[in-house]
Amino acid sequence: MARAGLQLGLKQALGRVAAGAPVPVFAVAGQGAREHVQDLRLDGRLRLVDSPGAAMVLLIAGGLPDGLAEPLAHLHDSLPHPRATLWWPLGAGPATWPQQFVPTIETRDGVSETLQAIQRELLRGQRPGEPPILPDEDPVPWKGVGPYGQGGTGMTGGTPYGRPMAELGADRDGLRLDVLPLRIGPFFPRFPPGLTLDLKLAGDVIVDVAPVESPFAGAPPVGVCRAGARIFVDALSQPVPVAGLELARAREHLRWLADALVAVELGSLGSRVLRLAAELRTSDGDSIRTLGRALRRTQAIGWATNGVGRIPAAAVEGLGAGPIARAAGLPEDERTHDPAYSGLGFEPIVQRDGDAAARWRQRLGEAAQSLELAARAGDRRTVPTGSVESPRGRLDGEGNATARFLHLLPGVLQGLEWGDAVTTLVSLDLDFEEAVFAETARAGAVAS
Amino acid sequence: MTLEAVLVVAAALFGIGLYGALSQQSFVMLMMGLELMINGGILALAALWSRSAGGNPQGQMLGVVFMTVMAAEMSLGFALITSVYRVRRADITEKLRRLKG
Amino acid sequence: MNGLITDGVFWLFAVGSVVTAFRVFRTDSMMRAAFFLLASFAGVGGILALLGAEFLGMVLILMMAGEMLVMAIVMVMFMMNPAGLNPMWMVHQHRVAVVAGAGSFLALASLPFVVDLPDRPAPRPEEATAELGTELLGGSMLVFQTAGVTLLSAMIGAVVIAHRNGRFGEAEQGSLEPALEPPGEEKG
Amino acid sequence: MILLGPLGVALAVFVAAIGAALFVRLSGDLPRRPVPTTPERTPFAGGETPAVHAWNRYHARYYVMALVFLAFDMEMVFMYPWAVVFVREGGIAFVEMGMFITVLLLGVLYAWRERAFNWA
Amino acid sequence: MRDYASPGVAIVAVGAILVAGVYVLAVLDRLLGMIVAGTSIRLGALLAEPVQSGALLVLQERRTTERPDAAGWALAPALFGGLAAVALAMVPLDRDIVAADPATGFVVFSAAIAMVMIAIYLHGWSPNSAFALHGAYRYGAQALSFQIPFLLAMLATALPAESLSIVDIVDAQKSVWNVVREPAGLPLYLVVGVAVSFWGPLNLPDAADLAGGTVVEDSGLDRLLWKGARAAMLVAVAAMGAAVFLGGWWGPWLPGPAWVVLKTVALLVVLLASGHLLARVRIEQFVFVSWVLLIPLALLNVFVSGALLL
Repeated sequence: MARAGLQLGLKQALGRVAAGAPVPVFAVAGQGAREHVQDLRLDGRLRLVDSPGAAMVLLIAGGLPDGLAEPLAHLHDSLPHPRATLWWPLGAGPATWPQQFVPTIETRDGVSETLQAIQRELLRGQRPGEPPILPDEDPVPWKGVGPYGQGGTGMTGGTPYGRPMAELGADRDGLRLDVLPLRIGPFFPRFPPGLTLDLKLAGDVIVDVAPVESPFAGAPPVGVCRAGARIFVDALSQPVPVAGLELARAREHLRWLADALVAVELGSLGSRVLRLAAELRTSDGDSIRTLGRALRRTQAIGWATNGVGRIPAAAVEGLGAGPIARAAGLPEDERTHDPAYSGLGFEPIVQRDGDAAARWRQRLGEAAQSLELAARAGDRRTVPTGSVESPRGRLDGEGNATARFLHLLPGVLQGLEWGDAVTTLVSLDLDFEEAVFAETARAGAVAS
Repeated sequence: MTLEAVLVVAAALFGIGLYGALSQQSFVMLMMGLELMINGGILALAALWSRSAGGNPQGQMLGVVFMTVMAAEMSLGFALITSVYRVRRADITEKLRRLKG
Repeated sequence: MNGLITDGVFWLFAVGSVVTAFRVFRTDSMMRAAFFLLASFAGVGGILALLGAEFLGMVLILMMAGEMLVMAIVMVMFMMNPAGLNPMWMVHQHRVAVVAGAGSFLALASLPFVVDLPDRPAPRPEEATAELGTELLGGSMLVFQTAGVTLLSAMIGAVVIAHRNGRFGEAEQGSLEPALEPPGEEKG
Repeated sequence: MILLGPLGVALAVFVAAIGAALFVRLSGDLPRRPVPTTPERTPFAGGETPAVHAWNRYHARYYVMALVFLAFDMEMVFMYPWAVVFVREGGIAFVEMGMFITVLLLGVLYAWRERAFNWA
Repeated sequence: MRDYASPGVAIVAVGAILVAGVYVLAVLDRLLGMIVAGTSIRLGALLAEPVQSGALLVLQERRTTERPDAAGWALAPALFGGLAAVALAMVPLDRDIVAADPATGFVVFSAAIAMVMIAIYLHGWSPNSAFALHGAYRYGAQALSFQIPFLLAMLATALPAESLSIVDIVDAQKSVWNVVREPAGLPLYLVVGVAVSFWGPLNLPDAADLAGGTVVEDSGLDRLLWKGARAAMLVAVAAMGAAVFLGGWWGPWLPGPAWVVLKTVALLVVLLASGHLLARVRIEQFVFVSWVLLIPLALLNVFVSGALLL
């Protein structure tokens, strides 16, 4: 009795202390939520974590298509007890996953406070932790099968403990060892939202890779277009101010940089970049140039990216792959066709190497260039031609650069060590959301 | 902790090592047996050095040599295992014999 | 009292070392087998330190940590079912091996009781490391240099035997063997 | 503990630290909890479930380096006692160890030339 | 016979220093992160945060995976913590304040560092999870590469002391600190020190690109113990660096232990700052640089400092 009482007292005392801790949140960014989720990093009351095991609350932001309901349920069940879920709709329609787990809230400031309140209640026992969503079923029935009831047969056969073992496969090294099939995504924190890859790994080297069709693609939007991409989608059908467009471009590049910095273990610097992006003015060109020097000193543009994921110009020629193509030396840019830009003396910046470092340099250079253009643009407006140069490349009613680039991904990633593959993938700045809204915009234009 | 006790422990390690080296089919497990035999050897050596040889530094030297031999043996042994696996895809001794014969 | 504690620690190490040594051949998981062997070495290292060969004991643990890590890595590479998800039992001539193991144990264990070993304890174990150093540079200089050459040949031998010179190019170029025909421009 | 000396104290600290950590971990499991369901025990792969066990014959791409390490690491065993008597022995110690290390470095040089330190 | 404390005192003292060290490290790391991020610093929140987050982890339940190696999973953080404790126990606070000073203290410390790779490999292997497994193998490559430069960088400090005892090594620095005697020693030691406790640029096993690597499946106490042990190891590395390179207790005005603490914190700041100011290194590159650059450099350091002694 006394021991139980002591335990309870200890638990309560710890709960009171822990209630003030930054809430460990695993955030899932759906449509319309990328910037909002990113900005949560600047909030000291929260801590965005990389794996569900580290989290206490699962935050679902924006709209998620039906196809993601099952992975989401798996993710939910992977959180340790006591856990909770919060849905932050950001203008999206009704959710398709079990409603009882998901209280919703609307405003930006409300999120952190609600998350804190949830954590407090969980820790004080005022709110029950959520039970699992999925039924307790083995992927394959295995119990009682095999000589020891472990589900396997022989030494390597069967499905011991519910899963088979990896099988042998050919390798460049001539050693026929196991090839591990692995499907990663769609909520892997280093991947862009919506990307899932079917990988085959021999050791830590990628032998084969195939992108799984994104649940975003081909489906109607389930949320609102995210703020950073909206102006580029709008520019497809209507004239927009060049200054606003260029400022948005610089901001998008910086937001990409903030994510890329997390991937090379420079999260604190990433927060600084994020703040710069949020408060970006046309006069901030010097800040970006300073940032570029800082990145060289930290070796983010250096040993972390040099020579990684080289994409030759020939491979991406004519794809409209934007910064990827320009980093490889191709001066492809939709803006050169826009009369609004010709008066501004616009010349695309290009790099030579085509590796991840070149893409980092390219985006920094373009961000600075965009600010200059925005400063000079006055009240010029773009001329809608049915295609726009978005921060990721050519955007038109057919799709965006990501959609066109995706089939090249296997060739780029094959043979890379996993860390290099992630560095490469991050440096590509894929975006599945942009295309969805571009298609909608075209459909809207046709309808009207 | 008498000298005899230590030597009995060393003998036990050697015996287990010998058992492993003779009984295991897999190359790597076989090498573990060899390692254990050397382990027993080092122990016996140190016991004799400490209790019976008056702390002759050559005893320690011999211990170091044992370790060196072990390292060289492992290095070359693993290299051979890799090579055999690469060329013949054999990871157990029987396979090698069958391929040879 | 002190003798008792020393004896207790010794037997702890001794039993631990022998039991883990035996477990090496009685576990399904290769990773466990390698680390059982490491535990056995660590036990022996402890006994060595108790015997006054402090340096030898500690250095044994230091070296074996690295070697057993490599052992684990190689074992996981080349053993089927490395984690022992299914039961593993890969032995041959088992009876012979048991007899040989037990026989060698009995023979060796009876030796110290049969042979009359001189009783000459090491006088100054705390000087052991320095004595080893002097021996290394003096009396056993040739052994020392021979060890160097042995290690060199082991290194070169290992590289020659184990390495495959990039027949299919460097690590950063594609991981599959090249196709018979030259690759197309862009294949999905 | 007199005979065991400082190493005995180190051992005591080691055992105590391991014991404390294991105790803390076990006491955290003290309140009985429901057994986690299979989906709750899925290894993390970004929301998807793995098709096979992660344990596999892992192709450690640095195995040649590991073999070179096995042999080269041994040099430390010789260097420790050497360092103790270095000042006492003087020049002879310098020359002998210099020879020994030069010989070993040849091995590293060879391994470098054979690209043993790159991913296989 | 060498100096040592009674086991009870040693356990309590090392435990207390360990916990305090981990707390100071957590605060320092957060502070440096805030400075780099440019966030406004609130002292109260800064000091409370490690305790609060720790309590949170205590209250979270442990996760497990489908078919883990449960014993290995339990043992790995404990082993790591135990090794950090042993490593820390070797560091003297003053000539006669030391938990244990074996004649081979230097080798004991090295053996503890070498065993760390076993703990991390075990931790990554045990959950039967792909990301954790990759983390384990990365640390394998990392450890096999930094091991030799680490030992060599430290070894040079034993030459002037003519002993492998840490107290003797510090004692021999009365007139000149080893950082002056062998200029390449400390930078080398710091580089590999970061690698040992896989911090910042060399955080390869628990890296962000593996969503946490070996720690990906851990939650609750598992995570707390692992992070704690890793921080403790960094503290031990910094403390040992302060002892063997920066003259330990030697210094004017202040008492010896104060100097040890000051020097340790200074080294900690350098080690932690690297985590916020340097990008992650690629593993293949690290292996290559270790063997081709760091090992020859460390050997050169040993021989040059040896030649200067003669």
